[in-house]
Amino acid sequence: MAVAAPTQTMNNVEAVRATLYEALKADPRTIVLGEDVGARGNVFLITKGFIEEFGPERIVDTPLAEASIVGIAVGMAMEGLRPIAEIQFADFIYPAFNQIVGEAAKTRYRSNGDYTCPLVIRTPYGGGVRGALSHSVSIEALFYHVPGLKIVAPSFPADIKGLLTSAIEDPDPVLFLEHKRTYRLVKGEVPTGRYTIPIGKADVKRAGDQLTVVSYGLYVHQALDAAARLEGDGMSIEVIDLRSIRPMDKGTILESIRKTRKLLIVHEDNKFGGIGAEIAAMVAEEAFFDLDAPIRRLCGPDVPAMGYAAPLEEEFMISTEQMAETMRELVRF
Amino acid sequence: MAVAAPTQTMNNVEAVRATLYEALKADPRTIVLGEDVGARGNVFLITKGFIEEFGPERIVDTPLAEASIVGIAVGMAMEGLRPIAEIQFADFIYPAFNQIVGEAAKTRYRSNGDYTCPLVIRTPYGGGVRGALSHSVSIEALFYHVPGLKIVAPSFPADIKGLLTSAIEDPDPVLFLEHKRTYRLVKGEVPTGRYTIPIGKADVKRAGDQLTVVSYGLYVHQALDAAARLEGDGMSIEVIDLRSIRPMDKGTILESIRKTRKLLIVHEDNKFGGIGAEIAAMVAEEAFFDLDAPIRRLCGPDVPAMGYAAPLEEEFMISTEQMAETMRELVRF
Amino acid sequence: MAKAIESPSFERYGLDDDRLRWMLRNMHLQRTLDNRGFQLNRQGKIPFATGSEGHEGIHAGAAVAFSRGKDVLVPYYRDIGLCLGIGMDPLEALLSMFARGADRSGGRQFPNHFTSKAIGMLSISSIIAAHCPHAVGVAYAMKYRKETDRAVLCCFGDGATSEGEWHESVNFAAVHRLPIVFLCENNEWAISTPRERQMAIADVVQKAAGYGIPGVIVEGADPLAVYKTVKDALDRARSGGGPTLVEAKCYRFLSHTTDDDDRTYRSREEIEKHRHLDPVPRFERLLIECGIVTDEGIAEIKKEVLAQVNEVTDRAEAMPFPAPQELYTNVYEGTHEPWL
Amino acid sequence: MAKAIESPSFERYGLDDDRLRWMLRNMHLQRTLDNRGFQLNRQGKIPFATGSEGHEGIHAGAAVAFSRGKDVLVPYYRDIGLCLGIGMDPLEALLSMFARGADRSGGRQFPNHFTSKAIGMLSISSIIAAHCPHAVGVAYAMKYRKETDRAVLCCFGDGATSEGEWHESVNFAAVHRLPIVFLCENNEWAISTPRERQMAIADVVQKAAGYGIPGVIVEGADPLAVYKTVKDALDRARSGGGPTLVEAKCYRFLSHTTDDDDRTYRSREEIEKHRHLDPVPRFERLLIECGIVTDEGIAEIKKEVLAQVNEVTDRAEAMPFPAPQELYTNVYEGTHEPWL
Ligand SMILES: Cc1ncc(C[n+]2csc(CCOP(=O)(O)OP(=O)(O)O)c2C)c(N)n1
Ligand SMILES: Cc1ncc(C[n+]2csc(CCOP(=O)(O)OP(=O)(O)O)c2C)c(N)n1
Ligand SMILES: [Mg+2]
Ligand SMILES: [Mg+2]
Repeated sequence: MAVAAPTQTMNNVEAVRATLYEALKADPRTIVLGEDVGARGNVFLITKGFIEEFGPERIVDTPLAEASIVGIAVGMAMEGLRPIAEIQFADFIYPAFNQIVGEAAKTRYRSNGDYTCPLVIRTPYGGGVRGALSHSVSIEALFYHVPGLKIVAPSFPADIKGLLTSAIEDPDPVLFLEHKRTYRLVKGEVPTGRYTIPIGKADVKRAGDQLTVVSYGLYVHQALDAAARLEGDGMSIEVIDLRSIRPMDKGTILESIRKTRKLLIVHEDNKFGGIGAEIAAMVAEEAFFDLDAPIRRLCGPDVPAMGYAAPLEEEFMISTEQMAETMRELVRF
Repeated sequence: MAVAAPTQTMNNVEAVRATLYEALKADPRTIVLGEDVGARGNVFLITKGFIEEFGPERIVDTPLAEASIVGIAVGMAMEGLRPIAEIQFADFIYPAFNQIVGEAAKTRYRSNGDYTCPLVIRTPYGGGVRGALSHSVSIEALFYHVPGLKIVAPSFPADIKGLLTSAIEDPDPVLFLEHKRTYRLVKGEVPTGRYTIPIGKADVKRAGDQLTVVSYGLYVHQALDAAARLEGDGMSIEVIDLRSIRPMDKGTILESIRKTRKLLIVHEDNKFGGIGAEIAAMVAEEAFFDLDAPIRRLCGPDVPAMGYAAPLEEEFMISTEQMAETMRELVRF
Repeated sequence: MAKAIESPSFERYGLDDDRLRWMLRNMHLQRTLDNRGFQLNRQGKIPFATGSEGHEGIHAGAAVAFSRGKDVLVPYYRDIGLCLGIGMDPLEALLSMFARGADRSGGRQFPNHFTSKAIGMLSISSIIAAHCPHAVGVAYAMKYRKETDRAVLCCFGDGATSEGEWHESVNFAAVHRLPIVFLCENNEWAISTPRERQMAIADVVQKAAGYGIPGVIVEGADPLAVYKTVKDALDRARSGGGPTLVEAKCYRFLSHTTDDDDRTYRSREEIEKHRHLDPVPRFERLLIECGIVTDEGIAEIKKEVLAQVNEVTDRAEAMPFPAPQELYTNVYEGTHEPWL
Repeated sequence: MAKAIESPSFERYGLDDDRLRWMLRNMHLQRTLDNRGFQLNRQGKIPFATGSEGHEGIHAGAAVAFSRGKDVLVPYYRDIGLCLGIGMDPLEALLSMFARGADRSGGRQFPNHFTSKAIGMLSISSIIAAHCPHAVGVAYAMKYRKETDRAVLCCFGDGATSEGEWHESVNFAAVHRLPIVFLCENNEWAISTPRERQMAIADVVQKAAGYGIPGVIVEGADPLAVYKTVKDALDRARSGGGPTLVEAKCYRFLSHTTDDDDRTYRSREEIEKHRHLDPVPRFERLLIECGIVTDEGIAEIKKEVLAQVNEVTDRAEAMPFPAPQELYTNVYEGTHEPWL
């Protein structure tokens, strides 16, 4: 990552917005399409003003039909454009599943490289915003099993910019996940000018030697808070922000585990069959004798979704206290 | 499992067929719907003759539209029927993803039990039949993360009958996976008369004490062959047929591991994020100190699908020799 | 556009005065509840609300056409008036807004995603058009069981007709001539997307031709016309005539939801231009002109409705949230652990 | 139904004699290749084949309307004649049947799932209608780049029009007036499902009304009429007139594929009743009557086509399968391991 000063302070919405803006400026092949991305400027105002500047041919308000949003973007990509499709909320991506899994992810493969599909699908996911059953889901585990797709889920403004730039320039389809709770909550320094962060590289956001915590999305921020609290108790915890979910960064995880000899995986998505399952399985296969404790997963409960009522949402979400408590247990194990 | 003599020899197609037939006979609320299930009797002839006996109102040839096949079945189920929807090949289930994951699996939850969705979705999956990119896929890992769904994948005729009966009587949606390569390949004794096998119970198909092999589908049969071969070399291998993928049977797996102290998971589906990931993760969390070797997964390669050409398909599929070889390595570990 | 009403000889399609007053009351109840939602949201008491101002005529008319205890409603998320009109207690609307434990979804669903098997009202998700195939499945069950006194009323917006699942649903219902009425509440907008970017046709009913079913346009601001049109379509459905696509023209006067700000995409003038389509004053005028209510009568209705809404607001607010443990119930019948 | 042809003053729409003979040859080539596929399957040399007998007129006509090097074809899996007609080498058809490594998909795809970026022919999956949005995306790119000499030809069957993705595709193309022609090859069947269980309309073109685009029916057994209709639609598309839905009526004379047995769901009589729709003898008769070919000329074409098909069969058969390691290539650009 070639990060040069100077930087600018931004929140996550601004980071997405600035990156899209620069991509649109830089390359006329870039097209943004989705529901309400035009005059409305996206429901989170990420593309606000874009239609005025780039015109309705490049900032395309689509009909209400997700399968075609992705499917048409696939066709654009096959024909040489660089579409950035938006699914308004990740919960609405299910109707586009066929186009993502059956088509975008298989275009290069089935044509043996004759056609490619350089496509980005952006979508806000995750809870903590009172989004109830259909505006809160995590979707990464429904897609990370799919060869041909890439998935990134950065949650710091600088990572968002670097990874979204990489995603847009990637020659293959990338699912770009934005945790909506972090949109305005998380602020940080973002280098000005164009730079990329390679897809597939995790980032050690905090170094430590007693426990490795692997997370992504909103929970990275809470995990960092929890680790900071435990520092006071003399505990040294390493926090890895996965950032990329497919491909995932084996090296960074294994290197950390060989140092800390303990692993905790934390994610908001349901536990059963979630991302943590693959991480734990990989570690159980490749670093079995490096571990001094069972691999723990602290994840969302295995229920269909968080409810609208505050107590239901709170019960679903993992608190920083819970994270700290589990970390403490593991350090002491 | 209350299995009473006498029995009848059947292959897997016949077991599905016989079970559907009995369900249709027993309960007028039962409806079979899907593409070409009527006069054609399904592309594998599973429902051959049903339309003549039960009429086109109960054996419904639908238009070519998978989302609605499942979605309409959801509505039927909410209104008190017992629909058994068919997706002609598992590869065509992607367009129905929204109705399965977003709707069927959440009906009971979102209405807090006011409405339920007793629905079976049957579909043939898997390779080894020269089905190429779009008639060979495994789909279980795209669904097993979803709370509210149940998934079964039996591969012996007697298990098919017992589990399909359970699925049809289940008050919740069940995805019923039939490995198409086993359809005519696998024969076995099936008890006559109605019986059920509980969803969520694995079955030890072969007892052994040096290695636990967990598998399902076509590969259970190969794993059994491999284990039989290794018996000659004095190796004692336990083979567990998962049969149910959600819920999965922790007790049977852990009990076996505590005896054998080694685990090999074998499945046809891609490795990354497959069913084996969750099994390995569960074991790494709950039976860490019972293991004497790293948990191994022997799975399909992480490519979008097997190709049409025989060498591509063969390269994708795991041979019985490969299984035996991996078992041998683990026993000797 | 609406027919001019000049004398008491208006077409009431056999509805008696009480029924007409009931309809007006339903429209006021809906509007008052909507206002209450926006108000509670502004007060920070609830995180979210949806308004249906402009849709009241459709809801009141369709509700009267609906046969209680027989028909099944598969509502859209904007159908609060219709849900109330077929028998839902106004308290339910507030329980849903406040996400209380006594809400029928246990405080799980977003506001306006009602359910009640008891009154024949299906539970829907927020996924646009995903409820349409369910409606078709219900209609299939009715036809299969030869329940010829029943039909399904399936509602959705103009935007929803772009979804593939909508298309598949209507097609299947048409092929099987199912007892179902597809009621499109065309309010010209789907959040910020106007009709002309949603479809290349002037009227949603033009889509009916592709399915081989009749399509009828009705002025949504006229609850009586809506009643007649939906009733005819339901009757036709019940008597084996198959589905009908009814397009009720209306206008969405408020922002999409409390999370939306429609000033970003449409002018105040455009909204005012449509003000004559507001069904509430129109229906009031009609009933006054026909001597069915008086100004005082209307004031009385409003007062009474407000009192009722106040009362249910207070009652709902006083009720407890669901317990956190409720998160884990009703995943399946019985246990829900994926590892048994 | 087809117009009667009585004199040489038939409508040839400016196509010269060579072109007409080329069209006939294309139709024979297609049929001979189809037969070869079924034959190889019976011989146990290939596991699977698809036939398009009955579709040849559509393919020959549409192929001539297609502008090579400009237009893009998004074919259906039954479009072997059309793919050949726009420039695909017949060897490719055999490489695909034999799943040889030199096949453009590297032996990955099922037969008849051709691809060639070089000649403007998109790679499709076997998932019915999933290619339709891709076609729309390509048309969008053309319009966006103001390439007014280009258009997209998107083909599919009658069954495909039931899929939600088909609906969404046509709707989007209509809203944006994209340069695309939707060509439905209506052969009355979708595997065993006849038209009347697929849709409640007599003609697929009735669906055009719902999208606000023109719909035209053409007799698929008449390659000249198909040429004219598809050419007009493509010209209209290129000149900014937006999409057209063309319905070419035809009949599927063979089983769906070699895996199917149509005797389970339709009678031999029903097939024979449609025999007059066989485009090959019809077009032969026409060209003979018009003095464009002779019986001997046709025999010559057949002989020549057979020789060519024999030659490519032998060549393809002699070529090697892909190496097993080819399974792992072209998953992504560069490495494909999910764990880096
Ligand atoms: C599948 C899906 N896509 C997008 C959304 C977001 N969304 C909610 S309402 C809406 C507009 C619906 O428009 P219309 O059907 O016309 O109904 P109206 O809101 O105008 O009553 C959109 C895009 C959603 N809920 N589901
Ligand atoms: C999504 C999907 N569903 C089902 C199938 C199985 N299938 C293959 S071809 C076919 C019938 C297609 O009918 P039509 O579109 O009329 O084309 P035709 O075969 O008649 O040329 C079906 C059902 C499929 N390939 N994809
Ligand atoms: Mg609307
Ligand atoms: Mg057809």
